[in-house]
Amino acid sequence: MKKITIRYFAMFRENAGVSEEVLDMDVATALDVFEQTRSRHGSSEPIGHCKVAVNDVMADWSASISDGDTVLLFPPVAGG
Amino acid sequence: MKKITIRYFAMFRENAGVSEEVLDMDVATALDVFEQTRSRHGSSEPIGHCKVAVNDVMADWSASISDGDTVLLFPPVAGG
Amino acid sequence: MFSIAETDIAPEELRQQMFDPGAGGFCVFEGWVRNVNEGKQVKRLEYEVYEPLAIAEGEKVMAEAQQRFPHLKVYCVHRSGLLEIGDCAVWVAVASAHRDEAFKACRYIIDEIKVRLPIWKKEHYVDGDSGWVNCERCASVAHQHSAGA
Amino acid sequence: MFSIAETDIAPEELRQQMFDPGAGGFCVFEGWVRNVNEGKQVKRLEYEVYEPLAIAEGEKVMAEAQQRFPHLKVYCVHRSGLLEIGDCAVWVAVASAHRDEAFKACRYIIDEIKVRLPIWKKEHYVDGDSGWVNCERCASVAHQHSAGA
Repeated sequence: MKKITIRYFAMFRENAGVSEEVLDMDVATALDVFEQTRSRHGSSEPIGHCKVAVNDVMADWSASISDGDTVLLFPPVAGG
Repeated sequence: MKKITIRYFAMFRENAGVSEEVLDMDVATALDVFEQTRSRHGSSEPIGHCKVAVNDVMADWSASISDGDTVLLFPPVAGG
Repeated sequence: MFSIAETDIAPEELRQQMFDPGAGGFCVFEGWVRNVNEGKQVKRLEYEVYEPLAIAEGEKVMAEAQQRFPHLKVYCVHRSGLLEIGDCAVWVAVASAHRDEAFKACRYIIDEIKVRLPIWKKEHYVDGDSGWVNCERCASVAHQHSAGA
Repeated sequence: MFSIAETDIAPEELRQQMFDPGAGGFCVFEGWVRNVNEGKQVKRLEYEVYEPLAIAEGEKVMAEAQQRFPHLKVYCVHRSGLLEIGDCAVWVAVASAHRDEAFKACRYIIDEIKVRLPIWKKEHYVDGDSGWVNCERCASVAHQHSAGA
């Protein structure tokens, strides 16, 4: 098990009801974190529309997750 | 013979030494006016880079010229 | 080069900082809050920005623009917080020797900023409803990107 | 819509007149006098404009832009007379619902204005020389136009 800090943004934060939580998780990749918290971020958005960052760096969904990492889950962006 | 008012602009005016002249000319088209005043507007610019207007309306070089018309001879433009 | 503003963007002040004696072309794009989106009457909107990554990714986009369409000066500022109709949400400006690079770099920056930065837009409608904007065009571009080589 | 200015162009005042509550994209192009052209050091420049036809042709260009890339508001002003380095020679602005039309209409207008309007540019160089600018790119575009169907 790894201790993971998860941060939710915008729609994900509103749906989760929290902006951040720390969980002990059995995860290998960023994708695992997304999948395992799907009920909390309560979104039906295709993953291709979402983004992820690990420790404040934009990452691929296949990025490895280590104990102590912070994973940022981004719903579809809409700048401009 | 037709009485034609010719107006020169920019480089053509400087080369001609006058901005306007009235001539009695044997011309059918705007092109004829351009060719017959070539020595006055003293330019080697290809005609494709120049423009012409007749009575304040942009025209083709093939435009018919009538007695009393005003022909404006425009050297290559460079707006902007 | 890239910044996030919590209060009104002041285009004229920004413009004056873009002057360069070698610049012949200056292109600006401004995104304004409009009163309607997808048929719904918009009252105001709210941008949520995750600043550390928005700034890092914004700077990256601008460096890419400089590489693709070399220019002399560039600046981009994006709003966060609450905006009213007509407010400027984003200001992108490029000064370059010639106009072609200015237009292309400006367009590149706004296109990328819309789809890559962690910025979210919540619309508040005249009917009292509200909703996060799911930019369809952005999603489709993002998809093309991720599907690309 | 299209005008000729004999004195300084004031972009901020003009910008404020472009506001439209339905506009989401606003694109501006400014042509600035730069200090060098084709390797020669420029001191200042001078625009000669034949106003009656420049205005008529300018309005025509803008009507064409509206037909090709429908937008909400458009404005263009071009300087005549003597300009110094950094002065704004031409200001084109387009406000539209979305950014694509704003960029494309703005680009269309400046491209056409440069090659179609009876406006001539005389450069005064640092070395005391001066010369009428024979815009090669413009001439080649004009040629393509006249050679086209």
